[in-house]
Amino acid sequence: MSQTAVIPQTANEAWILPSRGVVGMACLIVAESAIFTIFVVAYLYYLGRDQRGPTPRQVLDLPLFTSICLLSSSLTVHLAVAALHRGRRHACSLWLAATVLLGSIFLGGTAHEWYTLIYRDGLTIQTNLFGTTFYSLVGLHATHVLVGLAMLSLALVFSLNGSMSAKHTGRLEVLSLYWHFVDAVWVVVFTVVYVLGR
Amino acid sequence: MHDDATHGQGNSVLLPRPTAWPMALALGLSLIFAGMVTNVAVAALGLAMTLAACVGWFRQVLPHEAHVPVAVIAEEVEIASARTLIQRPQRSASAAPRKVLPVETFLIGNGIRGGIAGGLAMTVPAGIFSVLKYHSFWYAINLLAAGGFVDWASASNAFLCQFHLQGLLAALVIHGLTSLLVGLLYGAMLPMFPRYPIVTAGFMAPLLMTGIMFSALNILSPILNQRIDWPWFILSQIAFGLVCGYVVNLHAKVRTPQFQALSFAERAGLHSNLVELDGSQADPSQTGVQRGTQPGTKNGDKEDGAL
Amino acid sequence: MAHSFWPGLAVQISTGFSHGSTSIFAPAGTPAHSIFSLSMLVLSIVAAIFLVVAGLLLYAVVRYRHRADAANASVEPPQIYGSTQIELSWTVIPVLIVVLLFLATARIILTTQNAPKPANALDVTVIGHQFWWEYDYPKLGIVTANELHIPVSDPKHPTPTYLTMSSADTDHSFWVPRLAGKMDLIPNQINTMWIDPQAPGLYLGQCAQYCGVQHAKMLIRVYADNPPEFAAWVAHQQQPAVDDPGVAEGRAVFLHNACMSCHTIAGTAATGRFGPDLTHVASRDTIASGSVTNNPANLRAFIDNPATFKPGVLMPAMHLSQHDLDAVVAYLSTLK
Amino acid sequence: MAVQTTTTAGTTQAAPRRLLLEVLHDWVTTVDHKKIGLMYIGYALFFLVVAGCQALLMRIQLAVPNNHFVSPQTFDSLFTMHGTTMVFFVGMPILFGFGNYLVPLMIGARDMAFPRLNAFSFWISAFGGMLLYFSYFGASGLYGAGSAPDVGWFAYAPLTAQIFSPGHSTDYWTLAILLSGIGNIGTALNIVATTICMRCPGMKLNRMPLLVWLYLVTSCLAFVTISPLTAAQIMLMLDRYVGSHFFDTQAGGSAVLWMHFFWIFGHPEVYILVLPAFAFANEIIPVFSRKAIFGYPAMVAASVGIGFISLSVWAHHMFTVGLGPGPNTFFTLATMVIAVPTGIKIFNWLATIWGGKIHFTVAMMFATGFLFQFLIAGLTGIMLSVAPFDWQLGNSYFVVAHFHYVLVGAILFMIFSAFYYWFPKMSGRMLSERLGKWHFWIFLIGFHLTFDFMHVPGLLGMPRRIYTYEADRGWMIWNMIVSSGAVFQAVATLLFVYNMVWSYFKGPIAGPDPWDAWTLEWSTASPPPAYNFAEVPTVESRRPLWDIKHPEDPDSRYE
Repeated sequence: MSQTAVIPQTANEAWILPSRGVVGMACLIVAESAIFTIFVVAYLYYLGRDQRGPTPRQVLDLPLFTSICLLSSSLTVHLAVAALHRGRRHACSLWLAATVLLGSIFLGGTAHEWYTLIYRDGLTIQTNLFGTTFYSLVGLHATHVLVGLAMLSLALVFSLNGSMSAKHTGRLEVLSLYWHFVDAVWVVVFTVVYVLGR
Repeated sequence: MHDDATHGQGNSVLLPRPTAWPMALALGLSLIFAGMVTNVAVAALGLAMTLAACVGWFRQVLPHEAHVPVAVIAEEVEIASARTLIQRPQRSASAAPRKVLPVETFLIGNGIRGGIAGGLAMTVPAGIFSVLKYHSFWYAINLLAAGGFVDWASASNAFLCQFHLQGLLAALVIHGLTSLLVGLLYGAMLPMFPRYPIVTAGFMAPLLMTGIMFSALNILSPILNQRIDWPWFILSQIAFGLVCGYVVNLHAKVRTPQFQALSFAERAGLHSNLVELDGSQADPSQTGVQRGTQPGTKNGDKEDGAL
Repeated sequence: MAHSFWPGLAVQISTGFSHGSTSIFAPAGTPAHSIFSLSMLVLSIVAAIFLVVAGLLLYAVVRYRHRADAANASVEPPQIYGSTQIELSWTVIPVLIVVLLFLATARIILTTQNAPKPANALDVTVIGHQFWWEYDYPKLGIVTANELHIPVSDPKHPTPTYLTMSSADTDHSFWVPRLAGKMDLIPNQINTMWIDPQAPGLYLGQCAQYCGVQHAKMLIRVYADNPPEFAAWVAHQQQPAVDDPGVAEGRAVFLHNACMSCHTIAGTAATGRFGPDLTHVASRDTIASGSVTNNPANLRAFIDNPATFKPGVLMPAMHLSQHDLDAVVAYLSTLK
Repeated sequence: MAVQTTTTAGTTQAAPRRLLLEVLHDWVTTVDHKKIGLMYIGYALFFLVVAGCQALLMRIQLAVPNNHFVSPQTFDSLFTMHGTTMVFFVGMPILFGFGNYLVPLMIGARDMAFPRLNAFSFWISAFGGMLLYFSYFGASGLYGAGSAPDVGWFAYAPLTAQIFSPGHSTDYWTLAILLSGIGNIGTALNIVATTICMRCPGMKLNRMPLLVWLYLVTSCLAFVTISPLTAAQIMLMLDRYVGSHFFDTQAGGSAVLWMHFFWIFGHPEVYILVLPAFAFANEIIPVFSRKAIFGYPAMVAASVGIGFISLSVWAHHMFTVGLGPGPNTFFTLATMVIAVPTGIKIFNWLATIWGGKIHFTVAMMFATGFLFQFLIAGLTGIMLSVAPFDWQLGNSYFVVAHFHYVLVGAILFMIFSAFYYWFPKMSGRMLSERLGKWHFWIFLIGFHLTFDFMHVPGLLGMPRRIYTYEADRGWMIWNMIVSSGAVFQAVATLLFVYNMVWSYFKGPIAGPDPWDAWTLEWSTASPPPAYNFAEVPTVESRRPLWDIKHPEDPDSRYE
């Protein structure tokens, strides 16, 4: 009855499990979604409860252009991954650069918006509940964009200096998943803050 | 992903290379946080550490994950048990899976069917009672529904005799849900008590139920408690029990003496005392217990005998 | 110790539950009564489940323990993987119990929290402070602290008291177990509850939500008075403060120190709101939110250094001279 | 990393003595899931003793009325630190420690999916705990308040606002929990990825040991519930540092919003802690009953069900905050529904024991204690789910007794059980059964003295978190009994620590499979080599070692 620790390999069936990168990123996205949910709930909860202004209706403008930029960057990052998968490294660099550019435009837009809010409208995080929830929710999203941009830029650098090849597709794909998530969150934030909230 | 690339050269296994960078990153972040309650200098130190650790960690994984080969020490691990199993006297091809216990089982669907039928049957005595005593079919329904509506607590008889849509709906939900659940329970539990199905299903269970209701009804629904007519209530319970039990039993195959000879734990599927049904009778789909000695033997510690 | 312990325990068990000053099993008001009857139902269900399951467990543990000397000691027992019907049974039975419990509970929740308010109900506004209670009777024009006087409610002609509750600082919770369940006092939020003591007497309780350092001594005293006594109390409380010329010095000390910026004494310049209203302080049985008997010695010690009774209290030590201290205590003692 | 020495059949091979520094370097740089798991466990045990001492101090203070043993401020920080430590720096780490150690071994993997993240998660949790305890020594904040947090472990707003809690004490609490939260999310993510992506060939989801299933559910719960806590802590930090108004009631903020956010985390957290205890029970009870677990699919379904339902019950902690009858009714129902899957679990364990041959090793004794106590804890839980009952009992000592019944009577008992069961695997040596029996009985007596009698003052109206009480309330005798039980528990815990230390050096050699068990971790040496399995195993049933031990009647035939 004695046997070794090794349980004999009898099955020859293919044993394929999901990629741990994708699963890990999916988990991270779920966790991050929960964080955003809480901030969105706080925003909605305090919506219209302020005793004093400024109110969203008075000061917020629709950031249509920057939103379009951010959302289209989802497409470009997808194209980058597809290009890398097919081994077309130059195309990949190009699409990555476009993604970084579009993301930066979005961030620039947010920075400009905040600047006007603070200096023109006098709305800071301390002003009222709207200020509190607005800056924290949009700021949380902007932080995520910033982190994503940093990683995308890094990928771009690697892509440019040629150390990225088709076998790294998996990793770039994981990164692109994160970027898609950031975009999807913006759709929610946009709806809540700029459409419903006004 | 399970890559076989973890096999290194020769008799070794590739494992991730130990590194202090994760610890350094954690320390860096913690110092940044600690800076918020102590001094900015601490946070600055933490930030520097964080950045350095990020770079260091990055180099561990890109462009290639760092590995280190670990030599496999040849060793023999014995996996054996001193314990034995009970030998089977004969092993037929129809040796059924031991996991399907008990020997025979009702289909869950029968329970649901029984619950529906019983629920319908129950409305008959309740309806008769309602019409006879209050000259309105709606009385019983509204009385049941009053359990769900707190503001009906002081309703008059006249009010209860009228038709109320919400009363009908609430009564349907309460009655339907309870009937279904009790039907399911009948479906699951009747086979455990195969001997006197009519007494068990038709009288014992309804009386038990009535007892529970009797003690709890004052808190559950005081209005119902004030107006309830217990003999009629028992009658409707028995109607439910008889019909539900009958429908459930229609599909039963538990009348075999072999099954009735089993202990309760075996009928419930909790435990097997190693009784084996006659191989010829034991249809694989029905047989669960097959390890044992003789057909139809009644429980007892047959394990010893089987050795 | 051993001699007094077990008899003591027995006394506690027999009397503690039913007659204890704060026992939830000695209800004296409608909400507490309905909770009590519901809890008896829950307790009996729970006890029945416990007896059955623990009994089976005990039986299994004893009956199926391994016996090293048994002939089949080294044989594995039969391996059973499960059984649909027994598992179904012990899924459905708990579901039925849950349905039963839920219906009973929902009814009590709704009858308690949705109870219609009778026209003759007394309104009291309760404001929680760190670490004392403010009671306002808006329709009677009375403001008092820490000792709540309400009329006894005759079940035939109920005169319940409706409490409208909020907090001036942190969260508190109003809990008088013999009258009703607790309700939190939360800043920026109005909560309501009602109580209707059916026998005259003193009902005790205390803050049940951690509210800061002195949470432990934020005691509640509810006096249920018979209607004539309650009317007399109301009439007395509606008077302005007694102005006894014999204690004018103490009055001056009070008004020339920081006392007046936190405390109100109706009819004087003192209109502070941070501390309890002292207009009729001498008519109360206790000071320091119910933690100390109201007598001149305690009052003196409290004013001298409140932290001796209530460490962490927000009232600062007044550092009055002995002479001023005596004067102010004499003054406060006249404020019947 | 040095090659781990392993025990070969019967002979020990002594490792050459290494320098202390070298050993330290080994542990600091390790990315091996087993070493990280052990560090988690060691770290948690240390904090268990610390927080246990805090509990003792509180019990001394409460033994008699109007006691002056500690000041109110000290008492407040004692219960805050005790609660925070026990939940975040004992419960979570010890359970994640066992998970780290066992999950890869049980699914036949060589390491976690992300070994470096694993190390990072451990260290950041560990530093979080250190930061929390640094509050005792450090920081002269606004008012020279180098003090420990004193706002209670759920830190209700607005007590945490700058004006009610000046200085940095609350900041320590927030920051420490943020740090440990990052670590916990990391580990949870890692366990999920490991379970999904690293299973050995043949280990289908329906063949995974129940322990792994439960860790999967726990981890999923962890990252959907610790994230809201993290979000709420970020808000609190913004309030305290930047001056925003999330929970600032003076500026229109809501105190109740914090309660919601906290309990959205706080209630599932209880399940995060208790599910691993169930996981241990699912492995230990069958092995010592010598039977397969009863109703594996039902057990999995019940666990997943508990996971989902637990996300919708949080407001039962808020029955008294004035939510109104509608929400109170809904959360009553949701809370009661949880009793159903929980009941299934208890009954299935009962059925597992039924008809078995129960070997009362110390591990099984603790598991049996767990069954009884968890039953009681569940029943008092049903009592508390009845909202009107909760209006009376909420925030009283009854609640304290109830959740200690869960946390100590169920979880800690199962953790002790797990120690007796897996210590041989981790160290290669058996724990002393004789000392273990002493440990069990003394702890059992202490536990029941403390927590059975703790229900009573709650019924008599004693609220929690009071540093002292009035003599005329009749609570003293009960508090006296409760406090005396604490001493027994302390003695038993010391005995346990002694047992571990003694057995580590002097205990009998365990061998790879001392319990005649059935899961994969027992198929490799004790302690396992760094690579876990020389050859990646393949499994064909839920009990791969049963199949090997009983080739004449393997499980794989039936599944």
